[in-house]
Amino acid sequence: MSDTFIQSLQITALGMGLVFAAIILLWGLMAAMTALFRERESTPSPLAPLPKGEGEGKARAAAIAVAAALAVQRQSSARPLPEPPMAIVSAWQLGMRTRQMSQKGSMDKHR
Amino acid sequence: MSDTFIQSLQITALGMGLVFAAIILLWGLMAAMTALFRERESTPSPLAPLPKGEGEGKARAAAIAVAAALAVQRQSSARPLPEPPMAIVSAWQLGMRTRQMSQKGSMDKHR
Amino acid sequence: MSDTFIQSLQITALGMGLVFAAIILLWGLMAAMTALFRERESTPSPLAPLPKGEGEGKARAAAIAVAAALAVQRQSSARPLPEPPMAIVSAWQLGMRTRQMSQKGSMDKHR
Amino acid sequence: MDLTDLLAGFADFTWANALMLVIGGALIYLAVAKEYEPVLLLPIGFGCILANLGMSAYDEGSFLRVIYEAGIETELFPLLIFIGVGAMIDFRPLLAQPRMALLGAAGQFGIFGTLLLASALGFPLNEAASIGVIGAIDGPTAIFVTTKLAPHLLGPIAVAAYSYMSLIPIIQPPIMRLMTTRRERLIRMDYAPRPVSRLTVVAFPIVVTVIVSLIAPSAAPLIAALMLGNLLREALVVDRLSKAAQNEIINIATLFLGLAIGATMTAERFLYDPTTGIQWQTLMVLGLGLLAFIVDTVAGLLFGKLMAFATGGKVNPLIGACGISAFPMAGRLSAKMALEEDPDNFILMHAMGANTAGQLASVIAGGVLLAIVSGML
Amino acid sequence: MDLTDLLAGFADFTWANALMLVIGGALIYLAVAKEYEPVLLLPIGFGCILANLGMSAYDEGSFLRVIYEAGIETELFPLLIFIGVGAMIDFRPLLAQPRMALLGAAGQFGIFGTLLLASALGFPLNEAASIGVIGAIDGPTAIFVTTKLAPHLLGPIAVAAYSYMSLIPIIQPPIMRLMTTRRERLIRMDYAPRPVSRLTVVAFPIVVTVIVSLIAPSAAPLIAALMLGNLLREALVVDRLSKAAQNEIINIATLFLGLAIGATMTAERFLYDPTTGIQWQTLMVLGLGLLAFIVDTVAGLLFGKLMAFATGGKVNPLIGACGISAFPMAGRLSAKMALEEDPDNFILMHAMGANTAGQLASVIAGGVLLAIVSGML
Amino acid sequence: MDLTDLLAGFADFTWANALMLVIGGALIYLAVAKEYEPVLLLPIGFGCILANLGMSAYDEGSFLRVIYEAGIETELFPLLIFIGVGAMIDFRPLLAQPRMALLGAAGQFGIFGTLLLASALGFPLNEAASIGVIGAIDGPTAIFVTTKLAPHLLGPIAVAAYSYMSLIPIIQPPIMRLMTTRRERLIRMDYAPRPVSRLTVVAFPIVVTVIVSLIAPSAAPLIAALMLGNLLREALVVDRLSKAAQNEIINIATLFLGLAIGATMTAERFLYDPTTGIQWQTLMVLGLGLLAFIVDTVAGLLFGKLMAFATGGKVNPLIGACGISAFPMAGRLSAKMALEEDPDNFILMHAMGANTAGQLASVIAGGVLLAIVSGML
Ligand code: NA
Ligand code: NA
Ligand code: NA
Repeated sequence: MSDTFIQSLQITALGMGLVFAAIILLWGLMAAMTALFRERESTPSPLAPLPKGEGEGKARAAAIAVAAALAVQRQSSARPLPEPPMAIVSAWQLGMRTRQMSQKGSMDKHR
Repeated sequence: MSDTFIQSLQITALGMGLVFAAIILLWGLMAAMTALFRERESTPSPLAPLPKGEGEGKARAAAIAVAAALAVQRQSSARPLPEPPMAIVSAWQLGMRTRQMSQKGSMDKHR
Repeated sequence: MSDTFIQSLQITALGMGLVFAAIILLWGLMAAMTALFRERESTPSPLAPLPKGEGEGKARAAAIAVAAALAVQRQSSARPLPEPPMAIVSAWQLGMRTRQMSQKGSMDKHR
Repeated sequence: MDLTDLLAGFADFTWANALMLVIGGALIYLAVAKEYEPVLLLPIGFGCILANLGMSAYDEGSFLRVIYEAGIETELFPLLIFIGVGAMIDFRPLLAQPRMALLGAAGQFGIFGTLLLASALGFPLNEAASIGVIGAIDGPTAIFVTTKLAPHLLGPIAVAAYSYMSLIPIIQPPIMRLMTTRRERLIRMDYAPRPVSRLTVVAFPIVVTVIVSLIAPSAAPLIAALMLGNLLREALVVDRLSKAAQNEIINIATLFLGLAIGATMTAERFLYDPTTGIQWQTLMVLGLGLLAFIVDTVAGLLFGKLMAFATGGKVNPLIGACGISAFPMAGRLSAKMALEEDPDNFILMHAMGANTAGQLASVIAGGVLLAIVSGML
Repeated sequence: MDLTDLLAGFADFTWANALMLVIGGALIYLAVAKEYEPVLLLPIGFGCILANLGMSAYDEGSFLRVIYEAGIETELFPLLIFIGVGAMIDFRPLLAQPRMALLGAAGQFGIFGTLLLASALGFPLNEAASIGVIGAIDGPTAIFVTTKLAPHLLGPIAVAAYSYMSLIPIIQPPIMRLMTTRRERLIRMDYAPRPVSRLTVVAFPIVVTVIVSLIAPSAAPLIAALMLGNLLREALVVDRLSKAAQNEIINIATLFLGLAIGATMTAERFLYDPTTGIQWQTLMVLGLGLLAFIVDTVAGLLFGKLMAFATGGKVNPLIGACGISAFPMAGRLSAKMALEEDPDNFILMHAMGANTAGQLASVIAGGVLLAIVSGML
Repeated sequence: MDLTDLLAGFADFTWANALMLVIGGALIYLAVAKEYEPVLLLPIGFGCILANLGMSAYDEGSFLRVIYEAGIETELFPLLIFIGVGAMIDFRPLLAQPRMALLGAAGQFGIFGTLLLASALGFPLNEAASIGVIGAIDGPTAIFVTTKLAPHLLGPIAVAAYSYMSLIPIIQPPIMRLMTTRRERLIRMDYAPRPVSRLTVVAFPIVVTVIVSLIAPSAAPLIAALMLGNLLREALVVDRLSKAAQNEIINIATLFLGLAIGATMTAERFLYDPTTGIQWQTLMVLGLGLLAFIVDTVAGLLFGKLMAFATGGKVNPLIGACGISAFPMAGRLSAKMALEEDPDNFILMHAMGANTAGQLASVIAGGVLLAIVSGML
């Protein structure tokens, strides 16, 4: 077997090992984050836990989730419409900073 | 006469010759292409051949063509409105590829 | 006192002097421009002079001015909406040049 | 008077160049008529045509060379594209079901399987690795890694990566049917996601950037660009930057990336080198690339079956097929397959979770591969 | 303390610079008040002002020099503009009546006529050719060719090209009336276009790119950029790229192209060189440029009359005037003239055919000129 | 096999880097949760994180270094941002009440006051001047000047400039209450503006560019960019260029400016240099920057009181606080304060006049400072 092929074998072993290591680490981190950073204000998330039903009840539940998920994508592509570019521009210069001035009190709500 | 002027004369002769040569070649190619690549599906082209009428009949026909031509320009400037940037964005990521999946059957219609 | 600090003192004196000099020069220029370049066609400017009233009359007047000023910002952020990018694009290629052709007579109105 | 400039056009034009024009035209045909990743294959095809008309990335003073140096050699284009892609990805389905991440790792076997085969076929390590990275099934990653290891292969590798990507709906289904039993495809999955707070979605891209940059520094720029885009998206307060990333930036980068890559597809590098003869490697790259897609899918499905077995039939192996990345097409395809078997079986959210994990894992795998190989060369 | 930096501003400022500020202001006036190609003349005028305030394209470390090197010396700006212009042109009227192409060729005589006159007036070949290319009546082509042959003339040539372009509606009509009889202007033309399939409009830009690149390699980048834009437009499947070309790309390129060209208009190059005295050449360039427009129109009309004669009065000579390019203004003007003579005489489609042909022929002529002259220098 | 590349990530990572990640995260927190100039602080924060993961502006081959060289060293980014800002500013309130300009000059004392203090604290002149320019309370100006005088301080100075800018509503009110009597805050101002013709608003940016470029050539590029944007806005005939300046150009420049500046915030330069120890200067810069804001406000108010006295109580001193620039926040804040004292007292138009004057004066002061210091070094 050529040296290159042996090297490739080493690369494969080491590489897939590292990929799995990294992904498992990320898994742990994601689990930790979702556990630690609980939603404070209860915005109706499209991914809110669903009632444990049975059979077609579960199916309906899932159907809702799917609809919700697709809705997210639609919404994300719909978002820009209400506020045209220029509006955002001024928002940057005027709007946003003004909002700051007026909202310094209620700022914590961003947290 | 200066050398430069003589050179310019050569350039003019050669240049205009080449320009006409190239344009005539393109003329032939365009004629060939329009002849070879016939419209398969009959989309109502704004440039569809017009009925051979006489006198003001011809004028009316031409008037329609003009209107159609202007319409093309209007339409080309109107096109973006229906689909906002973001929509196209998702189209790239989601829409288009999904369309592919669902349309693999009817793909020939693109030809 | 360190040399740097002494230099800084010089810089401060010279610098603030130049800043005031430049600004006073600009003041004069602005006064001159507004005086020389009088509005020819009377477009209702949001900053048109207001009637000299008294007390709350003045307040109302000022209130109007503020409203007008804010209106300017709104309008400037609203402007893009009527004409979508592409429309302007053609405007560049077609519209604007065509306008030129048809408006050569009434061109002075641009002045 | 010397007219060499005038005749240059015909003088340098060979039959191989003519053939390359046909290939460029074919790529444009796939883009326009078949809608195979048109935003990339059309510029690549047109760039390929220009490359064989004296405007290649290797011709001194060619404007495509300027673009190539500005965006490919600096590696900016793939990164700019990733900023835009990151701004289009919603990681909530993955954050809600973190264990789906495992499937993303499994979907990268194709990279290394192809690397092994390529080196067995005699490709030097840098080329073998570049070919393997087609198995990342992620255009920018493949281009980024290839630019560093074997830039002369950019053309065939990019063409393979993007054309097969749009063939996913044709390549995957038969493999999925072959490798899973009807009972497996009928498995329904509990959908009980954890709630995902705004803090989580905002912190996620930052955490991922830090972790991955430390574990696989070579992947750092890619993951950083992807996560920057995602942060712009989830921050909500920089809408104008997020939109710029998803529109101006990605559009311009995509157009010029495609042109610049096409501009590397000169006849002598892609088809026939007067000194070394026919470039069989191009065909081999295309063949091995297809294999990479298949191995990815097979490995993903096997891992899915393993998870189904390990969980006592609580995981539908079909979602194993979306670990390959190819976001979001692979994810939707798996969900579609499940629906075909049972119109009441909705696994889209699980599929998208595995699919986004595949996107992350692809970048990590690409970076790991780049780091190891760079260390060995 | 040394304050030379402070006084530098006044120290280097000459009466000639002051005059250049007036000229820059005049260009801005033409742009704002007269709407002469404002998107170009305004940036050029402002760039001219900056050039004479120490920010010229020749001042070391000037930001306009950075832009000049990035976009003009690399020739990227005119090409980027052409990508956008190509995405705005509809070639169907030409494809439907291919013979209109001939008028496009005829409309280029002005280029060579001006070249002859300029060389007779003692301009060296590279300058004479650059002046002649004003007759292409196409900004990007003129700038592209001048950048390669006589970059020091960029200012006057660009100013001439763009200001006369917007004077077309004033320059052409008298010539058209003078050179055509009322009977000729009354000629009606059959409108029997061939149907144009989608395959044709998609293949057209590719075919043109290949042919022109082989015949006139020097024109290749220009025609390639123009046709790339047109392909993006007609492909229909890459709408986001087509829009980027018609908006972001062309807008940004136009703004910075204008600034960079204005930045070359320093007093000593445009007006008065302390060593060589007044720059009469600037005035001559402006004069010869105007001539180029006239010769183009005359030649086009003569060829129109020839076609009218050859076809036994089936061609209205007015459409000869749109072969000069200046798309789409010249085309609309001819149609307007015909309508004025006879409100029932619609020749717009023929005019637009000849006009788009003029656009192609202008690029080809520019490239041919560039090739021949480069071969001679 | 050599895996140094693989372990590089951890090898070079120090506790100081870790601390910088926290600082970067804090900046992102301020941007997202507190909306402190998010379009700038978010990219700066993310760039800071990348800088400490091996992607700094000083790491050879880092993509952020490419961006840094392309946009910061060339000074293009702050200028491009100014083109966009200029297109967003309406100078009519100032043109209608030119005397408001004086308040703009007064609002620049903070620059020099801080310079004095910094040099007293032992900072070398170039660093002291860069710190002082934070008092311009104008991001692009501060970045432009610092890039030329002390680029190694870009990070802390940009962070100070932008975070304090968004703290204006917290920093200024107490000072305003402290330094003005209730009676002064109750002063109503006649509102009798001169009419402003279109010719005036179009000529204004050109005139300002010429005057300022002659008086303070070092400020020329900044003022030219700002006024170019304003001209695009007021010309009305180049809407597409004006929109490009306010969208594509400023968005892309802002994103990459932020990233590039964050990329200079490496641990050894911002926090702890292994050879020289802790970088106390960073803290001092942040402290002096805050002081600059306060001195600006105090000086502005004092000058406002002077004008009130000089005019016999016809000027409300509150508008003195908007001379500091920080457009348009400071202007609105003053008007808000007056309204709080008396719901019938509208001074917004006067405030905006002083505020826009502050914007101009800030650029002029920055340029003057740069010129003098460059002359001394
Ligand atoms: Na993958
Ligand atoms: Na022409
Ligand atoms: Na200030």
